This record gives sequence, structure tokens and C-alpha cells, in this order.
Amino acid sequence: MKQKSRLHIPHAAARPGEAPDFSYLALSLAGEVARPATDSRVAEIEFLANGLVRVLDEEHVAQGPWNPRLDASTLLEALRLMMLVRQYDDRMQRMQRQGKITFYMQSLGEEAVSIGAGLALRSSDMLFPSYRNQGLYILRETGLVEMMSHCLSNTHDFCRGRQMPVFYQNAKNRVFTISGNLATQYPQAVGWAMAAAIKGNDDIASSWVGDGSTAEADFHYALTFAAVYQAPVILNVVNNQWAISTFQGVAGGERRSFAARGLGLGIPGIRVDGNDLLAVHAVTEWAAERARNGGGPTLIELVTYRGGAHSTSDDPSRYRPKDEWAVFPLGDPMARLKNHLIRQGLWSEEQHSALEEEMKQYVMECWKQACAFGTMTEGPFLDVHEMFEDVFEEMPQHLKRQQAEMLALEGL
Amino acid sequence: MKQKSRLHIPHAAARPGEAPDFSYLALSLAGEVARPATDSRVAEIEFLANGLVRVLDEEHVAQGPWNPRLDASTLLEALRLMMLVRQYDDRMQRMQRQGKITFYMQSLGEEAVSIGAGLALRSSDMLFPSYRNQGLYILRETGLVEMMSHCLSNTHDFCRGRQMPVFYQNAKNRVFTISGNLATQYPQAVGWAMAAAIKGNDDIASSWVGDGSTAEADFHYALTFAAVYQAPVILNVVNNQWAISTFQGVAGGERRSFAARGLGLGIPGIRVDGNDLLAVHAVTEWAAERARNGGGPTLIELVTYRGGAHSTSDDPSRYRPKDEWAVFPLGDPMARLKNHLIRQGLWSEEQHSALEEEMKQYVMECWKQACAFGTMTEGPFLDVHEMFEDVFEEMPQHLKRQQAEMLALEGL
Amino acid sequence: MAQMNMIQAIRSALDIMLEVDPSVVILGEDVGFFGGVFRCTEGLHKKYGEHRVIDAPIAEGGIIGTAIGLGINGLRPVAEIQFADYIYPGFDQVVSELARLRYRSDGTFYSPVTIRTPCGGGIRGGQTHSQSPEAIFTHISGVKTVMPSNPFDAKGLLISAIESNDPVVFFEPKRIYNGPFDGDPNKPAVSWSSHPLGEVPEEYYNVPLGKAAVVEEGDELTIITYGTIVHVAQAAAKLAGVRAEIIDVRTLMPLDVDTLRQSVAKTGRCLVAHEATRFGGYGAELAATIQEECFWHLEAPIERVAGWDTPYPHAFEWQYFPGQKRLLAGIRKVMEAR
Amino acid sequence: MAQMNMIQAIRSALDIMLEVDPSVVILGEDVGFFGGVFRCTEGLHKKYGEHRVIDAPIAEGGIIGTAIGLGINGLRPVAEIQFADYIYPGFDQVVSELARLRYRSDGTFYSPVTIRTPCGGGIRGGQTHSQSPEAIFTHISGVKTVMPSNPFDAKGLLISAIESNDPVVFFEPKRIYNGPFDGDPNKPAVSWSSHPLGEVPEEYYNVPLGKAAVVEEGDELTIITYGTIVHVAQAAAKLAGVRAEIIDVRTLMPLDVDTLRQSVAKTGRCLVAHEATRFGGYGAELAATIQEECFWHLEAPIERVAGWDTPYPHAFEWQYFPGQKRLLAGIRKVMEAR
Ligand SMILES: Cc1ncc(C[n+]2csc(CCOP(=O)(O)OP(=O)(O)O)c2C)c(N)n1
Ligand SMILES: Cc1ncc(C[n+]2csc(CCOP(=O)(O)OP(=O)(O)O)c2C)c(N)n1
Ligand SMILES: [Mg+2]
Ligand SMILES: [Mg+2]
Repeated sequence: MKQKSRLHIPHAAARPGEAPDFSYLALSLAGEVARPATDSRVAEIEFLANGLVRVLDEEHVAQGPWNPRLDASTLLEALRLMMLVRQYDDRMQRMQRQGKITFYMQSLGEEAVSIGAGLALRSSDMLFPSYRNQGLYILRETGLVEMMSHCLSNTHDFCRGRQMPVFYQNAKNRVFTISGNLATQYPQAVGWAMAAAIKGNDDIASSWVGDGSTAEADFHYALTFAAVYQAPVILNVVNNQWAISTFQGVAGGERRSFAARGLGLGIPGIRVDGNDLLAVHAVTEWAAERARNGGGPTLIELVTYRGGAHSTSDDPSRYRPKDEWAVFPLGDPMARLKNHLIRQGLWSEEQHSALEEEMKQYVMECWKQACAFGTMTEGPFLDVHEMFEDVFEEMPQHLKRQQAEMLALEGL
Repeated sequence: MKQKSRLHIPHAAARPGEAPDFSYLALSLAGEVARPATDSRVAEIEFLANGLVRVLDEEHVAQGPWNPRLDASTLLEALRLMMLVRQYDDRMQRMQRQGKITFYMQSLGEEAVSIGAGLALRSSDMLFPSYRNQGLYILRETGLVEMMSHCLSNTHDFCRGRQMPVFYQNAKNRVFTISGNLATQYPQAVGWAMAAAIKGNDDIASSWVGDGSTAEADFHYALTFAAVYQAPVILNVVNNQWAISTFQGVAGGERRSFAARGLGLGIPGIRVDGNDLLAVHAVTEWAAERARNGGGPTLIELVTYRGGAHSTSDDPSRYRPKDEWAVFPLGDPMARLKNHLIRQGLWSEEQHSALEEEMKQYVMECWKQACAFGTMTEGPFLDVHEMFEDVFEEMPQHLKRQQAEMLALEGL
Repeated sequence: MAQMNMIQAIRSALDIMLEVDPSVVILGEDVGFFGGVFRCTEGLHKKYGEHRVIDAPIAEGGIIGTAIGLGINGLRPVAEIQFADYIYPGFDQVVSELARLRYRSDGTFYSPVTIRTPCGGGIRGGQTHSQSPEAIFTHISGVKTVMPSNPFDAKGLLISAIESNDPVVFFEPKRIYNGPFDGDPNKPAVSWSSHPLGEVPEEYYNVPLGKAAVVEEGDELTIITYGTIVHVAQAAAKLAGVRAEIIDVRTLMPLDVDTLRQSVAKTGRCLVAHEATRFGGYGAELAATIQEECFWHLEAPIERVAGWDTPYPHAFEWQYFPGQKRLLAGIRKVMEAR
Repeated sequence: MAQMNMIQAIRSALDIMLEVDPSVVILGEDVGFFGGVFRCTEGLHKKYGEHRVIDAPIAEGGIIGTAIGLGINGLRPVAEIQFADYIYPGFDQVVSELARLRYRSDGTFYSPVTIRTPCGGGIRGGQTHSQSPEAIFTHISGVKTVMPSNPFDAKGLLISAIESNDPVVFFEPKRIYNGPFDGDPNKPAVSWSSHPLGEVPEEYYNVPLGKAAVVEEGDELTIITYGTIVHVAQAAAKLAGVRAEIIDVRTLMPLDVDTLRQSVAKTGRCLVAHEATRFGGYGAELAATIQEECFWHLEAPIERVAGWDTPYPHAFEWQYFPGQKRLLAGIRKVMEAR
């Protein structure tokens, strides 16, 4: 090319070897952002998409109008769940490293996103998670043994070995099956919510995608249909700053918050500190109340940071500074809630380490139980003939033939 | 269902038999909306997406900062082109009714959208039109005989009978080939603009879709990529209030303007009176200057009304009041420009009818010439063997075989 | 019994299902107040209300994606894609989600969506209003594919499709909406009233998915086809003067192999015909299957007659369309091969 | 000459094309700074700059749609779709635009886009990281479809694809990125260095599109396949002890029918094999074509060995994958049929 390129290419704030730099993150103080009525007109509450709703301040005290005023038991339950998610992640990550499972994805540093929202919703509300919302499955009592068994594709796997690890499901407790295809759950959640409205009940749906996934068509479909039919749905964008190797600017986050994406359709947006469990709980409650009362959809951007690698197949040291998380301005959601509880005299370091120990044991126990249902190397194994089931409600002739052919070949 | 549905269903303001009602249309006075510098920050110019940029007032006088101050010859040229588009439409519509062509789509009432924009852009700028932008092809000297020949699929058809009527093209003068698939040209225009930026020249691209088409994925892709790479592109949404039988609310226009759709990505939006040629010219000029200077994309919503049926296959009397257009608050773009010229003493009713007469003759002449290249019933006809060409650059063996087989069957 | 064209038969099926099953909802572009560009939902919006017959934004992927969600929440959605040529933006939701939901969740989640879409040419629609993309759906594990060739089947198969808990892509050959078409565009159009299968019961009935229909019995040649070409094949066989057994596959996936096998075992000669482009088309699966199942009975290569491997050109619609001439040539080729 | 695995060979092709043709640009998810999740573009971002090796938003349809625009404006885009399982959101831009542009504009517009995408299983990727959707592209008039089975072909074919003014969908069987794979997951992995076709020239060369390769000569049986299964077929044929002629189709569309015809005319027996699901798969086109072209030479029905008609299950990857056992059984069936 003769002339120099004039194309704008978004640049990550820091790459390996450079000093982390989060100056691009617009922050607000805890308590700074106002809490409007849930029936406010969108035009009046656009500020929610620009500020950052925060409750916990630097001294770990809950501040301002968004303080959900959760009782001690709820707060302790939230901490327990976040700890459990982290312990679960830690164990499974190591099991993958030891070759016990084929693949794993942690939610390290994003635990408040799932736990804060999950606790603010009703058990009758339907959840459409992404693969980094294991917290929602744990909170909805999917059972660690069951989740581990899934990751092992063993005889106790709730999807009978059909999906690779971390694609959980829990129909009984209304958590959808995770898809490997990004964002596809988003319009499905809107459709589910439309059905709830058509039936005339006040169930709502909530779905989660990552910052990078917002570029997909399904994000646009979901926002459009949700706006047109005023579907009772909460659409969450988990902005953990990275999409594998590309930072959130490559998804269009350089000029405006993801929370603002729906404003052009008349969908209110809330930008929230995703590492502040109280704030996440509060904005979810706000959006749920709005939806239940016929106020339609809300888009929530949860600002957080992907503390670990994208997945066990990924090596982030190739594309981002190793120490970024350590200096992330919104800190570690678990430490922040823990300190909040300690500060209130509801919790202590001793209790914390004790519970942590206990959990390590419990998770270890669960892993042993899960392995009893079979591992990749030792039986019991799933019946191979089952691989032909559930393609259709009833197995058509050609699949019966293929099944017979396969069993014969396997000498079964 | 036991309970009553709570789903929100958008309702057209008026249906057949009801009185037209455009009270939902937010209007501004001519000259009311400010004209910011083209290098303004998006946050400072959001008002452009809410107001309605207008230049011509009720007295047909040009008002305010958006007045492009076009000289008399340009104004007369604009009027001439709009008249020509309408005459062309009128002739082709009647030819379809007489069975001379298989299909047709008018742009009745939307002529200023194409002519106003086309005159404000450089001939080196690339245009990616929708099927209702015939004005752009006429303005870029595609030739009525050529356009008619295309609609006849005759020996002079620039796409050799490959597409149905109205899917024009003009590579030489930089107007893209129209696709039957809605909105697909939108990300292509962004890609074209990205290439211009990569090459380092200051060409820009401009594309058009309808209000209904904004729900398609390609609209989202285009906005996202344009924002991320700050592509030098103008993205136009022609809001003619209807998408076949569904009104613009079904596309998400109930709560916010289409111009606001890009704000969440940091793309400035301008809502403009699409029936005011001066206003259309002015906003296009503004967006073009911004793009050329590295300011990136602009989304322009052109508020207009589809004066005719969706296409010759459509019957609007089934879904909208017959007299809607007559009371549309933004009137008829051609009448408005005509009156503006008359008011300035640059034009007269006599001259107008004379020119109209002249044009009728000219268009009739063109039709005759086009028919000389073949009609649906009388030759000359295209060579049928050509239907196998251009699937690939060189015809592969299997197509050569099929071609031979076909020619044998046709006894050729 | 009543006289119905295919549009009326489809509307009747939708009407009955909306009536008998309160969980049935329809959504699509222009299907509501207007009643659909081909009028298949005319009157249903008024009769069942705007909450059950829903005008959707122009987003095929959004229509199918939300339909999946409606289905997961206990409704039984029927989505209309205005033209099969415009189904591609919704392809991902069909392949990656609709078709896979039951499998990946071990049957705990599924969505009984039916996708109706008009297909095929012969209406001067050019390359973007004439396509027959059935083959890209028959290759997808987890969705059933149907294409009726007459009003009676259209109603019965559509009712089965809606009642099925499996997703179904239901192709409607638009050229024969108003009457059967034997492939000769110069003949005056005939209406369904003159055709036995234009006789359609007003009330509920169904035609099971997965069963082919022997349209004409014969012992010299088997012609396997579906949709519009069924009628072209009948005309061509008559012209050729062969005792052809003509089989209308009706359900493309799952395929009724037994009916095909029995016929070809009897005739020993087979022609496969469809309107879609030839290369990698559904006819390839038919031919591959037949030679596997009936190789020792075959007295001649299986011949494929299909649309050429080009887009559907506006000017040469009738040279593109596999009409009587092409079928006749195909029949002759199979009959003369030895 | 150098030893290259398939990733290095693909990178070398991209490197050379970026070098010799300033209009070549690469875009895709994670292809820039990071170098791609499979490392195929590693180092190119640094070497040629961020304006020619571009990190794209996660939107396959946007990547292909903008790539088309880049191509219309004189650039030569190479788009990477991270996994073939994720190409469906871009399907509409491929079918309705990329494949049709030249035709609908009478050749005045075209866009020479190459779409690279890793496909196939055998890497424990489950149903959304293992698919082989080539058949839905081979059915689309206007796009060429390629799948190499070794580093030498991968580089040569990719260079031809990029140089072609026709759009090409270039499938890369990810299981053999690092070494040939004979279908036995229990054997220790072998690297390309031990394989003759792991010998790849550093410099420019091309392998023409549309030409199949006879991988092994034989006169008892013809095995037609491509991608990973080429290596499985070689192992199975050895096990079976048949003198099989093994043909690697390489370019699926347009298909090199002559090479196939000559071989089957010689052997009289034919097996078709691929990893993709069987029903309506590319193997159907191969079988249909062969029986048309070689019917009178055939001594047995053409056998198809393919992935089962289910999604690719994580737990039963090796029961799903058409390995040596399945090919062996297929070979025996064809050889014993009489
Ligand atoms: C349709 C589709 N395209 C690409 C991928 C490959 N992929 C998996 S995760 C991922 C990054 C997603 O980033 P983000 O949405 O920010 O979520 P996060 O991983 O950060 O939680 C990509 C590109 C996919 N799974 N699906
Ligand atoms: C992908 C796709 N879906 C559906 C259609 C059918 N269709 C053609 S025009 C049209 C309405 C478009 O309305 P709008 O975008 O407002 O443009 P207008 O006709 O009003 O100018 C529809 C649904 C199509 N051509 N392409
Ligand atoms: Mg992310
Ligand atoms: Mg419109």
C-alpha cells in the first residue's frame, strides 16, 4: 500500500511485559449512583448505564441507596456459595491438569456475578447461563457430585456423556443446558420470557453472555425482541475485560459501556461493580422487580475480571500481563464480601479458614463419590448404545440400524 | 391459558378503516436542531438522534444551521433527478401492471433519501443501496435504458437476466449490486470502508437499509465492526414507517429513534426529515466530512413514508389506511423542493409541468429503446448458454457438462 | 370433505391446531394482522388473537431463537420463514440449538418448534425467491424435514409436524400452492379442485411423518421425488409411456427406505428427481441409498434429474427448472441403459 | 525443503501470501496479537502489522460480511473461523452473498475471500468442537470447498485458494494438525516429521484446486476419502490386505470426477469414507456420482463409511469416529459382496 493505513485498531491497555493499566475503567464511589424507582422511564435513568453501581466501599462498609440490606444469614450463605464455587473450580482445574478430565473453565474472580444474581431471583425464574456461570448451578443445588460426574462423562453424568465438561444443566431447578455456541441462549431466554408473559404468570428469565459475545447476532436478536415485546427478561453482559486474547475494546467497549447497548431500543442499562456481591444482588433485584411488574427487559453490565485462563486450553501469559488481576481496581469479590462480614463482626479469619478447610474436604469427598460413578480410565462406563438416543424422541429406523451396526463392531 | 397474556404487542397507529394518526412521530421545527462541528464527541451530540433535522419550513424557506446553501443549479438538478425517479417509477409500475415485467418496487415519496444523499457524496465514494434506492442508480448515471433493460431481463440487462427486476448494479460508477436478502450489504459496506482506510485513501462508503431490516443480524454486525475499527462509513436507516405490513414499532421503533441505535457503541446518530432534500443533503455532508477526517461512522435515520405499495405483489389496503400518505406530516419531498424553488423564483408551475411532460416523453423513449433489446415475449433473447457462466471465474467441468446437456435438450 | 388449495389446507391445519391446543403459537414476518404474504395465516390473528399469532421483527435468527425459548417454556411454536431463501440467518439456531437440544441435555430440554417455509421456483422470483435448500437440513442430525406435494398431505403432515415433539422444517413448494403444476408453464394454470388430493377433510386428521407415498404404481421404473416435481414426473412418465412407479418421499428425513427398496427391487430401474441444485443435493442421498439397498436388482445406473448447479436465473427460469423435457430425457436414459 | 506440521505449513502459506501480495489481509477471532487458538497465524501480526492481520469481534457473520466488503474494495481477505462448528452464524453471508456475487452481477463484482476453518473430531471437543460441515457448502453453487490431509497439500492448496478469485471454504482437519492419525487413539501420537508429506518447501508453490490425489495405487478396490480419514483408510487397507487404490479428493467442489472414474473402472469396487455424519453427507454425492459414471464396472454396491447420524458425543468419541474397525468392516463388505 502506498499511503499509511488509517484504520483504527483497538489496543489493549497492557500486553505481557507492560505494566497493567486500568485507567480506561470509569469508576464511581460506593453509594454514589442514585437508585431510581423500578418503574422509571428509560430516558430518565440513562445515567445508570454510565456510572458504576457500587455498594461496598474501600472500608468494606455498605453504602448508599443500592444497599440491598441483606440479613446476616443471606450474606453468610452468599460467602459460603462463593467459596464453594472457588473450591470447586480449584479442584476441577487441578483434576484437568492431572488428565482426569478433558477440559475445564474456571470462574475465578467472577463468583459474585452468579451468586449475587442467583440469590436475588426466585426459584421459579428461569436461568440461561454461559459457561462461566457454574455458580448458578451450584446455587440452584445441582450438586457437586453431579457436576463433577458430568465433567467426567461418567455413568452419573446428567447429559450421559453427550457434552464436553462444564456444559451443565439442571431442568428440575430451572437452569438451562449450556451451549458451546456463544450467545445462542440469549434469544432463547427472551422467548422463554415471552412465553411466561403469554401465560400471564410473573416468572422472569435471566441470561448471561460475555463482553466478547455481544458482537454475535443473537445478542442483537435478544435485545430487539425483548424491546419489541417488552419481555420480562434480564440480559446480563459479564464484562471480564477479556475474550480469550482480545480485550473488551475489540467487542466495541472502547467508547461506551456495554450497559448502554440497549438504550437505542429503549432498554434501560445498568453498569454495576461485578465484584461487589451486594451491588450485583441489588441491581438484579431492581431489574427483576421492573420485569415482574411489566416494565420489560433490563440490560446489566457486570464489570469484573477473568482471574484465570480462558480455559485449560489457554495460556494468558501470551497476551496479557501476569499481574493484571492483582491490580484490578474492583478487587476480589470473595475477599470483599468476607471483609464486609468481618467488619460487621459476623465472620472472622479463623472461621473463614476453618470453613475453607472443611470445604476442601467436602469437595474432595464429592470428587471421590463422582469418581465412583466412573472415570475416563476406570469403569463403570456409560452404555455406548445410548449415544444413539435422544437425537429424536423416538429412534428412527436408520439410527436403529447404525446402533446395531456399531454394537456388532464393538462386539457387544 | 388461565391468566390473560401480559405480552406487549406493538400496535400500528391506524389500520384500514381508521383515521391516520402520526402523533407518534416526534417532530422539530425547521432550523430548530443545532449543527455541531463534525469532530464533536459523540456524548456531546446525542441530541441529534432525538430531534429531527429539518431545513425547509412550512413556507418552503430554508432555515437554520443545517441549510446546505446549495446553488440554484444544484437545486434544480436535485428536482430534476427526483422528478425523473418518479417518472421512471410510474412508467415501470404501469409496465408491470401490463405484464411487461414480472415485478417492480417504487420509491414513491422517498426520492429525497437517495437524491439528497447522492448529491452530497463524491463520485469516488462507494454506495451499497437497498432495493428502494433506484434514485442512487439514476443519479450515478446508470441509464434508464439500462435499468429498464434489466427489469426486462433482456439482451441489454447488465446482469444478463440473473436477477429479478429492481436489483440494479453499476460497478463503473461505484454503486453495488442489490441483494434480495435484506441488510446483507450493511457489513459489506463497512468492510469496503475498512479497506479504504487500510489503503489510506479518503473514500468512504454509504449504505441503506429499511426500518424493518434493522432487526437483522447484519445491522448489528455493521454497527459493531464500524464502531470497533472506526470505519469511514455512513449507515442509513430509511424509516418509511412500514415493513410490508408491519409498522416501524415491530422493528423496535416504539420507544426510541432508529438514529439512537448506535449510541451504545459510540456511533453518533442523526434523525433527519427524509422528505426534506436540503436536510438530507446537509446531514450526509456532515457525516461524510466526519468520516473522511477519521471520525468514523455515523448512523442516519431518514424519516419518510412509503407512498406506494411495498411492491407490485403487495396490497397495502389490507393493512393500512388508504389516505395515510396524504396526511403524513413531512409531506411529499418533490412538492416541497419544487415549492422551495418556486418561492425563490427559480422555478414555476409552468416550467414544472413542461419538464414533467418532457420527462414522460423521455422515459417513454427509453422504454421503447429498452424494448428494442428484447422483451419477455419478443426477441432478441439472451443466450441461454450464458446461464452457466459466472458461477465461477472459469466454468468447471460439471457445469460444462450440464451446459451441454441443457443445450442439447433445448435443441441448440 | 372440502375443496382446498394448499394454502387453505395449511391454514386449516394451523386453525385446527390453534383450536385444539392452547399452547400452539405462530410467529413470523407479516403473519399476524396481514395474514402472511402467501395468506397462509389469514384470519387466524383475528380469530385467536395477537398473542397467539404474532407479527415478528424481520430477523429469521431471532424468530427461530425466540421460538426455541417459547418451546422450552411449554408452548408449541410454529415459525414462518417468509421464503426458504431467507432461512440462512436462522441456520445457526436450527443446527446448533433446535436440532441438538434434546441430545445434549439427555432429553431434559427440547423445543417442539415447527418451521414452515415456502420454497422452490417457477414464480419468476429469481435467485432469491426460488431456492430449495432442503438438503442442508436433511444432513443435520436432530431435525426432521418434510415437503408435501398436495393439499391433503400438506394439512395432514403439518398437523403431524406441529404435534411432533421433534423439530420439523416444513417446506412448502410455493409453485403448487394454488394448483398442481406439471412443468409446462405455457399451459393454463390448473386449480386443485380438479385434483383428487385437493379433496381435504375440514376436520382434524394427520399424515404420519416418515412414510413415503406411492403416487402411481408401476413395474418398469421407479421415480423417487417430492414436492412440485411429483406432478412433473407424472406427466413425463405418461409422455414416455412407461409403467413408472412414482414415489413421493414426503418426509425427507427420516426417510422411508422400505418403500423405496420394495419398489426398486421390483422395477430394477430408478430415477431420482428434485428441483434443488444437483451437486450434493438430496437426490445424492437417495441414489446412494438405493444403490446400497438394491444394487443386485439394478439394471441401469440410477439417474438424477435436478436443478442445474447454478443460482436460479430470472431470465432462464424454465431452462433451469427440471421440467418434462428433462425428466423425459432422464426416463429414456434409464430405460434404454443396458 | 523443511519439516513442517500442518499448522506450520498453513502459516507458511499465509506468510508467503502476505509477503508477495500486499492486498492480502487476515481477519478472525484471536488471529492477531495472539496468533490464533491453533497458532496458525502466530508471528504474522508482528511481522506484517495489525492492519493486515486483524483481531476481529466474535461475530462470524460480521467477519465474513466485512471480508466480502474488503474483497470488493480490492483486498484479498483470508478469514479464519475459529471452529467449523461456529461457521453457521456466517452461513447467510456465504450462501446469499459470497457465493452469488459474481453470478448476480454478471461478473462485475466478486470477492476473493478464503475462509479457513478447523474441522473434525478426535480431540475430545464434544459436539461443538468436532463437526465436519463440508457437505452443506459443497451443495452451494458458487463456492469451492477444500480439505487437505497433509502439510504439503495444506500449504499448496491454501496458496491456490488465496490466489483464486473464487470464494473458497478451506477446511483444516484439526486432529491431524500435529501429525497423521491412523484412527487408533491408543497408539502414541506420531508427528509429521516421519511422514513424506511433512516435507514442505519453504518457498512458494501451489497445489491446483480441483485435482484429486491418488495416495496409494491398487487394483482391487477404490477408497475415496479426504481429510483425516485418508490416513485411517491407509491403515485399514493394510490391515485388510487388499490392494486398494486410495484417493484423496482434496478439493470437494469442484470434484475431480475423471480420477475417480478411472480408478473405479479399474477396480470395480468402491468404498467412500468421511468423518461427517452419513445421511446427506458428501459421501452421498460421491456414491451417486460413481454409480452414474461406473455402473457397468461395479461388482458390488458402493459402501459408505461415515460418522453416525448423531451429534459428536464427548464420551463416545471413538465409537463415533469412523476408525479402522469401521473401515475394515466396510472394506470386507465391499470385497465380499458378489
Ligand atoms: C459462535 C462461537 N464463536 C466462537 C467461539 C469460540 N469461543 C469460545 S469462548 C470465546 C471467547 C468469549 O469471550 P466472552 O464472550 O468475553 O466470554 P468470557 O470467556 O470472557 O467469559 C470464543 C471466541 C464459540 N464458542 N462460539
Ligand atoms: C433476509 C430477508 N428476510 C425477509 C425478506 C422478505 N422481505 C422483503 S422486503 C421486506 C420488508 C422490509 O422492510 P424495510 O426494511 O422497512 O424496507 P422497506 O421495504 O420499507 O423499504 C421483507 C420482510 C427478505 N427479502 N430478506
Ligand atoms: Mg469476556
Ligand atoms: Mg420500511
